[in-house]
Amino acid sequence: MSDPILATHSLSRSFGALKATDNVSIDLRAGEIHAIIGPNGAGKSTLIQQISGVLAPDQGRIELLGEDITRLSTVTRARAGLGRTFQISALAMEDTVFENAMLGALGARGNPWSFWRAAKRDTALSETALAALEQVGLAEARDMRTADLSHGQRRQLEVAVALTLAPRAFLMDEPMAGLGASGSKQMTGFLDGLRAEAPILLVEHDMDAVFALADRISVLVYGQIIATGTVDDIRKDAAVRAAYLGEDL
Amino acid sequence: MIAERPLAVLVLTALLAVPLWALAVDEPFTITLATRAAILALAAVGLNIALGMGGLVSLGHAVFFGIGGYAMGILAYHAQTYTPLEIFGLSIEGTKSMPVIWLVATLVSALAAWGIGLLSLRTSGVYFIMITLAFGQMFYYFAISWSAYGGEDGLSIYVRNGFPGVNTLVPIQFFALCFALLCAALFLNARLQAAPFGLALNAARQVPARVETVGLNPVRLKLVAFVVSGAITGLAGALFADLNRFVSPTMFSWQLSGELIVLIVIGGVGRLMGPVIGACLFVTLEHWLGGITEFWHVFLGVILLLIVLFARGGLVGLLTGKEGPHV
Amino acid sequence: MKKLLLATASAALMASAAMAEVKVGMITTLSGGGAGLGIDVRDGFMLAIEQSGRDDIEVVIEDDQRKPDIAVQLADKMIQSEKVDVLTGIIWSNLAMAVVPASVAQGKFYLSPNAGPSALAGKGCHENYFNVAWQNDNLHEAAGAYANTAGYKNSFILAPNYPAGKDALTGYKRFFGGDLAGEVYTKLGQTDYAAEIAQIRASGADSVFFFLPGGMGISFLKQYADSGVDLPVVGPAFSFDQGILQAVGDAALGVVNTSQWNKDIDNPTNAAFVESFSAKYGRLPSLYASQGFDTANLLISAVDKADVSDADAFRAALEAAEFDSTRGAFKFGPNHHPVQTIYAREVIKEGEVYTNKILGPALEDHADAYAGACKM
Amino acid sequence: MSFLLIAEQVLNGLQFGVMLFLMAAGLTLIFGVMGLINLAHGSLYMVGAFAAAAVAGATGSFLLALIAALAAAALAGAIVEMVVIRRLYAAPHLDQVLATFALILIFSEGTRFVFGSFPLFLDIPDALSGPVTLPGGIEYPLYRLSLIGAGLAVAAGLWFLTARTRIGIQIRAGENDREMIAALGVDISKLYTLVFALGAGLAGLAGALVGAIQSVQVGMGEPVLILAFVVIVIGGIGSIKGAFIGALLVGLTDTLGGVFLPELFKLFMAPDTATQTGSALASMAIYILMSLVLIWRPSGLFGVRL
Repeated sequence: MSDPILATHSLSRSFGALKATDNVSIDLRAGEIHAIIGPNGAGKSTLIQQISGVLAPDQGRIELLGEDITRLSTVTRARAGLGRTFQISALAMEDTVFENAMLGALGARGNPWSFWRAAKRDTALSETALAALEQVGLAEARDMRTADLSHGQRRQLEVAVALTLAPRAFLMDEPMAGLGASGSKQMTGFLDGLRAEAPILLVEHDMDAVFALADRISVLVYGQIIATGTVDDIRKDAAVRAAYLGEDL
Repeated sequence: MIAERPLAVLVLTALLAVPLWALAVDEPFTITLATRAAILALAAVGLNIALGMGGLVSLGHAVFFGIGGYAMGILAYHAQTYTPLEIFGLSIEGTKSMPVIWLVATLVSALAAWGIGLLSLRTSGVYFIMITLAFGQMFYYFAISWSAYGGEDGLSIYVRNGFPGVNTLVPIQFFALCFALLCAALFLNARLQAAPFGLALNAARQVPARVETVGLNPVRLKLVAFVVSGAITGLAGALFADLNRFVSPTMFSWQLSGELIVLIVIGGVGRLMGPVIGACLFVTLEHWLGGITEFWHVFLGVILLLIVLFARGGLVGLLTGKEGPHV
Repeated sequence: MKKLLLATASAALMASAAMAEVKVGMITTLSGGGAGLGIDVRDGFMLAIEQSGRDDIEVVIEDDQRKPDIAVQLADKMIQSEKVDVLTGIIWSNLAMAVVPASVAQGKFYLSPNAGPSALAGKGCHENYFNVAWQNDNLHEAAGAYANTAGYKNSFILAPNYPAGKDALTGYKRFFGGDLAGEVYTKLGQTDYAAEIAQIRASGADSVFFFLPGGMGISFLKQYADSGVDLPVVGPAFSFDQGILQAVGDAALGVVNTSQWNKDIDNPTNAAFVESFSAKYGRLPSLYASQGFDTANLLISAVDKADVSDADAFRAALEAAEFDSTRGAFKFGPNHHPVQTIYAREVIKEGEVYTNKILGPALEDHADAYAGACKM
Repeated sequence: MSFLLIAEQVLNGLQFGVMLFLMAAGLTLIFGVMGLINLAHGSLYMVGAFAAAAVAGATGSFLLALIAALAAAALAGAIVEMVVIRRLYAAPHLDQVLATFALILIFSEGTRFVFGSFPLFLDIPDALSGPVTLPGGIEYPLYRLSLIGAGLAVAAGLWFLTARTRIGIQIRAGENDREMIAALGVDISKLYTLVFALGAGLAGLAGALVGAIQSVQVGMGEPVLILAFVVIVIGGIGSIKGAFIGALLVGLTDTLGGVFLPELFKLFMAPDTATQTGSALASMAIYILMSLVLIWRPSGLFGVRL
């Protein structure tokens, strides 16, 4: 088995008496989709925030490509190859779709200090941005204001921005959130193909999508990983059933 | 409804036409008013880069205006008294040359903006507004008690500084200089806005978290914007001092910082021509309403309220029918 | 508001008189915190013009909002557009410093009804600049002189930390012969003086001199009176003037202050001025009103004698200063600042109104310390 | 410098701080509950002082004057809230700053229009005038002691209001979650008007109390407003406890800085320059304090960490 691309080791973080993440160790290997599921309040957001660098863990380590990134800022983690999407679209709403994608391309270049030449005329940037938009199927809408996009289109744009960075690992926070059945299906198909480019750590509520996509699933309850395994393992796991009792598993 | 580009041409043409008309009918004071409008517009163009593009509500931009003013005042004072300026063990001659003064004003303001920005950008929101205000107050009180350069009385410079090939004492020629600098700053602003830097800064204003996740540092983007902004406002300060041939601590006052924001909001936040339209209107109102009633501030207040409550995009927003960026 | 309309109306009336021979630009503070002083100067000035019944003097009045840059702009406007011959009206030293040098350099006359910064009295003096009020130091010097005659040996002195404040303390020290128990600079615009009063109490001084113009003085006096410190206080007239005494109230009673004018100076001009001013505006005239009135009368006396287009003749006419001043005799020193008697006066209550009464001269025929440096 | 003098100066600093707290409490309350920056708070302070001076002049009663100040400022606050402020709750800070800046212009010149350009008279009541001797031999004005008392009483009252009463619970709920409080069936817009009027009333009360020992004049609100902002920023915006601690810190820094900095500089400078340099630094002291606090803790001492 290859070395993991992304891994956490005994990650813990408390808020007062509450252990939001408790000794969490997970890993993400090349080519896979690893889904994290769990009931509301299980600590999924806290985990994501720690991996992306918004929250510092109290204990534990995070590694990307074998390098310790625990103490690095969000910005440096992104440069090191971590591509994140947000649960609630974090896009520049006043700007066009194309401009949002350009921002990603600019991030990929790592140097925004260009003050004179118009960004539009910068062919290298435009090409990266356009390619990502085409990949998610938003090339047609490139000149629309982001605020005017449909919810589904925003989710697509969210992924497109992450794509421009050509990350080594994706960290996706509920990409299906708010999508209808058809939108969800379309996104599932898209993510399915994406794992070839880089593995995806997927936090998701939509169980149909999770079961359709995931190579492995980890279940997070009260801040702890209670089970990790293939889709079939998880379906059968008694502890998971107990934790989800009353939920439609 | 009118698109932004023709509007820009229209406004600048009008700002140029008024003093030319005044020259023809021999109304030199109108030229002075137009020069004042152009200089205030320049200062506001500077602020607009921080405010409109970077979303930095700085209630302390008078600091840079004042620094520019004092850069002019101090250099010209030493030139007019034939005493060298002793600083850090160096002995520097004063100067009455505008290009040198402009360079110094811009550099020193930029340096101050870098320092203030570095500290202030640790905070955000209301705290940012208030810490910039605090820096403004520090400079204000410092200038008041700085007796070497006149303290609260300020410094009078008896003859306007010179520019090679231009007779700056002739109002229309001095106006031309200010107008040219305003146009240059507007051009720079337009380039910045379209450049990758502007793109990233715009995003940093709207969604800093997103900018971070693509690997760019939003605080650094804002800091650079703040420095460029401070430098331009500082340049305007040097011109303003030359217009009045006088500098005083009021150039550092928080009311002036407030007025600069007012100019921009009247015109349109984050719009290229917002500061210019705002400054022209402000100067006109001040002159015209001030002539009608000594209580003209009441009317200014009401106009301002109406704009904030009912015309969020400012005048540019009304004219173009498009909403501007949100700050 | 009605008064205001009247003033503007009369100004407008005069504006319509195409025969006007002399055009006067008055830049003064009519809005914001210091508006009271400007309004008094304006009202005093316009009263004199009105009483003269002349239609050959036209006055343009503008509000400087107490901002130097606005004042400069207005001066430009008056010189460039209105083409005035004479400027006047500025209340504050820093505004005067911004406006006066440039204006006189352009050949205009400037008659100062209030501010008298030292820079314009000494090296920076100018043949076209006339100060009708006082050199800034004068009243403070008189306060120092009064402190000597009152037998004070150890003064605590305080003023705001800005140039006029430093001049004030310098002026007092120039004439005061005793020791200083303490010398304190307060913050400009400060409103709470508890800390300074505590220092005064602890200093062992036998008297207090202070220069805190406007609202600062009101705050200081009220707090001082309530503090239980009962050392005698001396100060220049600025904190004891008609306009603000009513706001200080009992706290000011008995305080000695120095002024070149008071409403009970005994001469017919002054009596008529006090009476007509009270009748017209419904309030007692202030120091500033008297200065505005004198300034206008000086101007009228010069217009009577010479044509303003003949600058040398007009200047000579101003220098002669042959007009009836509310202060009695009036003459200029070599630097065009008044040589005059400065009185010590005491705050009293007349019926319901707080006002001042003259105790006696503090300095007679006093000129300023800078005249020697003036090369005209 | 004697111990007695230092003790008296500390008392002065505390008294100044307590006065600042009255002003800052309303400001921070309004920000905490409604998220609004109100630059016009200083104008309400001025309204209070003018109302007090007018009523004291007409009736001669200081108590009536205080009530009038409270009522006039609260009323002005309520009206302003209903006409202007409530349109600004959702607006960005920039709009709030501007709209309330506009209100300052309107209030200031409006007051000057009504009351004229000359300062008004307001004196402390006879019962509270003159100094008293404190243990240790400090002679201290009774009125200033009363001010400390009044300020502490208001602080206690505010604490009681927010911690122990029904309306306080609503206010605290409003700080945390606007939708929840609406869901609880509380009329949110009425609550906001009430909180705004309360803050305004406090400012008006402060104006009247301070007006008795200072000058009641147009523009008196702005310097205090800036100080009050410094206070709440140091304390952490929205925190009443922070406002209290911040007010005391600012009061002490300002007072003691003005007294001791010149003395300190005299140790190694000529007395003349030392006095001037010390005073210059003293006038900048609280702003330096504020920047240091913000650099150390970007959300103030008791602010919510961002």
